[in-house]
Amino acid sequence: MSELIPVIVAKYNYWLYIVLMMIGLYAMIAKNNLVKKLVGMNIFQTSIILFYVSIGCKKGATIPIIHHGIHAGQHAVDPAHYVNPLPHVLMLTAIVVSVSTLGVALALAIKIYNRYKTLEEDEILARLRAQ
Amino acid sequence: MKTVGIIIVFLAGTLLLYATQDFPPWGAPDSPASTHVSPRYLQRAMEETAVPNVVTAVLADYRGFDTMFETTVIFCAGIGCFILLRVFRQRPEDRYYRHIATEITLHVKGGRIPNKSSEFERIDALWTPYDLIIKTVCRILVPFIQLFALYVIAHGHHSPGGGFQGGVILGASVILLAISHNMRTAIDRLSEKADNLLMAIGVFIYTGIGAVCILLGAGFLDYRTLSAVLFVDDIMARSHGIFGVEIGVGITVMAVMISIYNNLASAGKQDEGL
Amino acid sequence: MNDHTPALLIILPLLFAFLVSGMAWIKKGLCYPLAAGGSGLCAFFSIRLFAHVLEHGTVQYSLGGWEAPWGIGYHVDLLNGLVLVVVSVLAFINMIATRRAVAAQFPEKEGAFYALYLLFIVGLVGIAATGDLFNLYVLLEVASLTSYGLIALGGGRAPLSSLNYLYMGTIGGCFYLLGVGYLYIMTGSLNMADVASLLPPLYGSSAIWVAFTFCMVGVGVKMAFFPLHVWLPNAYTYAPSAVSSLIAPLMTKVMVYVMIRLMISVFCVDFAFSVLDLGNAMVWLSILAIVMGAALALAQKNLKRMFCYIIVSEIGYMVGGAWLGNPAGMTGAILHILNDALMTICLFLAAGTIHYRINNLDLDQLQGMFRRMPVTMACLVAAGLSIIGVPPTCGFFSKWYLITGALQAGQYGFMAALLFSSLVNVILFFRVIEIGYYGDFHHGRVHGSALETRTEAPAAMLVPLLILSAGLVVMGVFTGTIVTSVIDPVLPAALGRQPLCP
Amino acid sequence: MIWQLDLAILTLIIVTAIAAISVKDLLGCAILFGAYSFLMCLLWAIMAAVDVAFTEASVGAGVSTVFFVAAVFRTTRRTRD
Repeated sequence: MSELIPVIVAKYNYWLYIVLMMIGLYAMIAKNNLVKKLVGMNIFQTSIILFYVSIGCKKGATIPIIHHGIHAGQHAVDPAHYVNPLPHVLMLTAIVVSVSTLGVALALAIKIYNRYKTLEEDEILARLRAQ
Repeated sequence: MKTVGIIIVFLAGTLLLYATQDFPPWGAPDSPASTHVSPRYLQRAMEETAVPNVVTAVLADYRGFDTMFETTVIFCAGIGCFILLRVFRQRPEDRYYRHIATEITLHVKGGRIPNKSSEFERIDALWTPYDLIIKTVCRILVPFIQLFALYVIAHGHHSPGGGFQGGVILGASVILLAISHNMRTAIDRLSEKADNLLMAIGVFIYTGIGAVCILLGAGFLDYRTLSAVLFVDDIMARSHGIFGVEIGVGITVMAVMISIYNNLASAGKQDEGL
Repeated sequence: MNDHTPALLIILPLLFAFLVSGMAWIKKGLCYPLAAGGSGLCAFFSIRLFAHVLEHGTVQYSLGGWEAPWGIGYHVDLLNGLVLVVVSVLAFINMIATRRAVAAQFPEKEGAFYALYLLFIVGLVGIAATGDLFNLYVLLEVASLTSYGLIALGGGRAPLSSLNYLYMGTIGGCFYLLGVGYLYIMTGSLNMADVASLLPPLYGSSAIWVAFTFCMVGVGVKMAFFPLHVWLPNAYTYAPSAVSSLIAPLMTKVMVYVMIRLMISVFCVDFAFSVLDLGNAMVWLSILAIVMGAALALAQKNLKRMFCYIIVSEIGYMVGGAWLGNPAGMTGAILHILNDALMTICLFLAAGTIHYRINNLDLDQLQGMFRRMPVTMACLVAAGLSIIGVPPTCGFFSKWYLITGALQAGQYGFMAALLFSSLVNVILFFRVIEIGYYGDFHHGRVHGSALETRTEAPAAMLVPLLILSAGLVVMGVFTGTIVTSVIDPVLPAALGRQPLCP
Repeated sequence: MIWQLDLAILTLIIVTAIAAISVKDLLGCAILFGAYSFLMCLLWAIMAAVDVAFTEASVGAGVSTVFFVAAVFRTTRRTRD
């Protein structure tokens, strides 16, 4: 038991992210309402973003804006003092991708609603079969 | 579908959880991610680009090519929503007008009363007696929001922020106007044509700055060569190049957010909104 | 290399896409010429780049002037070069061939349509050229987002199938992103070559094989590999014909290229075959894909839908070939990317041309088509013969390599599946020929003057179609040259010395 | 960062995520999603990812929620799951 605690402390973050991802993935696959699926999709994407952001974390480090100005002095920058900026950059892109996908998906959902007057997938399929 | 979902989620979750055993501990400063590529950004961004916010430096310079496509993705979404939803030819619909002096509502079927009329005011079908406070407060707030957005774009070198955040805030200010008044008020301020042109202009600025670098003899997006036209040294040229592309990003993001909102909220008619 | 061809290849269509979308609001008539110009320039530069690579070897291009692990680098070798040429040239030909159909279908939104079209090309070309794992994801999203929009433009069920594609595609994209995240947390790098050099000491780690699995599943969703193909038939069937003849040949093939690229230059062949020993499992999955694709194609009553299931089965060929783990199989897979793109665009263009005239693609509506549109049907049959694998056409040669690979690897099941699907293709296309030539025999032969008249499509649509059909035979003739000068040099040395299935 | 705070926010995020996908009203779902995004933004801010947090606050919690509400306004609030 005593060996387990450091493992848990070191990894519990990752486990919770994966739980969150799976909530989103489940909603995407199993939900019946098209907008609910979209919410699931966004949860899935944000939790992946969370995973990436946490890769960049360093214990005891500060935000990745270099201390500058006249009082900063000219000493070299120690990378251990600042968190890793690369995942942040990647995730800015991912957030933008997710909002773009959301926009197109909602446009499609409105188009579908205009045609079938419902957002439930099974009702739409039933209507299609009836035709 | 539920069982399939549970099976897939269970499988994927187990795999992902299983793999965490080989991860470096959370937040370890000596993990490969923190020691392999990123230290260079932290150590040299300041001297190579004169941008203290390393995220901005990496976003717009070291990995500027990614960011160009990120802006392109936004642009695709704007065009996609437009092409999917926008309807041009529409039947004349029922319109509602309000006589300003007497507050009587008229329901006009098919036809229309002249838009520019001092006695009548066009209202949405789902119009409710509006709240003066909301309208006034939003109208007062909008310029300040826009000012803040410009600050966010311009100050992205030194503090969190940049083209995306600023662009979204700029777009949100116009969306706020559309929500608090009505969509036609917002479209009067920024017409659909202007909005769509801005959408293209923003990314065009970004790609254009990259292309200018080629014309000046260096690689694509290599801002150093801009020093020849900006009359500054190489490092400041990078800094100014970053600023230029941030402006482009801001314009596109603003225009796309407004365009998507207008198309979604009016189901493509660009007439009556939320 | 001081030449900027690799960058121009991407940014010219990109700049033209923005110009087109702006021009839509200023002068509509200029949209098509601009779009054709952008696409043509892209094709021109990709051919030039390919010629350069053939002559001088691999091209590296650092964007923004930062060398590879810090900046984003383009890495173009013969394999990419080939895919680049296929994508840009086919997209250009398709744009010319479908001009009338687009003008008739979207009179008001032509500008936006062509902007999306060009951005789709940009996405695919970028995927093929990039040497950065995350850049690949972003470009993948550009290509996917544009294809969602383009597919949903069709009538009827198109928005619904496009939304389903969006859900599946996003799951695929997210899985790929997760895989890249797992790689990044273990190696700290995103550049393909850099990751490949950092990976060997980590081969034993579970995180790496989970990363591999997730990348493969993500790519598999996007390429519609059998159990993950559910989005494809609906999406491609209900898309407008100009769009399906653009997306169907290119999207899935480029994703197969991504799979091969990940296998040979990121994770390396050693990892995929020796460490994980996935070869057998993947080959069996692709056998399933081939057989199920062929069987489902038999059940279809719509021409385009039938072609969609043929694509599912062809994806099985390529994945199976790549995972056979010997040079012949890999050669067959790469050659089939090229050939299948050509065959599929021929099939879908012919279907689009028929659709342009009779507005219906149900099989029983095709009676007397040989009399009404002889040239189009001839091209359709030529493409069909190539899919079946009749010798002078290119389909035969890639199938030959695949079967040789299967025999060398001892995978007789894969060989049987290939032969089975060829047989099914024979049935499929002879059914089309039968209906088109003799009429549906259930209803007897049709003798209507309206049906007997020749209503061939306009020459602007026929000429590109004829060029492509001629290309099928030309490709077949030049197979030997392509294999020795293009494909052999890119095969990783590790494949050759692989002891396969002792 | 303080691990208790971190854990508390993570728990809240999971709660809002589950609530967002199980509430039987799409408008409520959109608002809960906004709450989820804000909590996420908070978490990123304490992880020192200020730029990402800023973007999420404006994009995820702001504009995405508006898009959801606009789409729900143009379609329906009804949902069966």
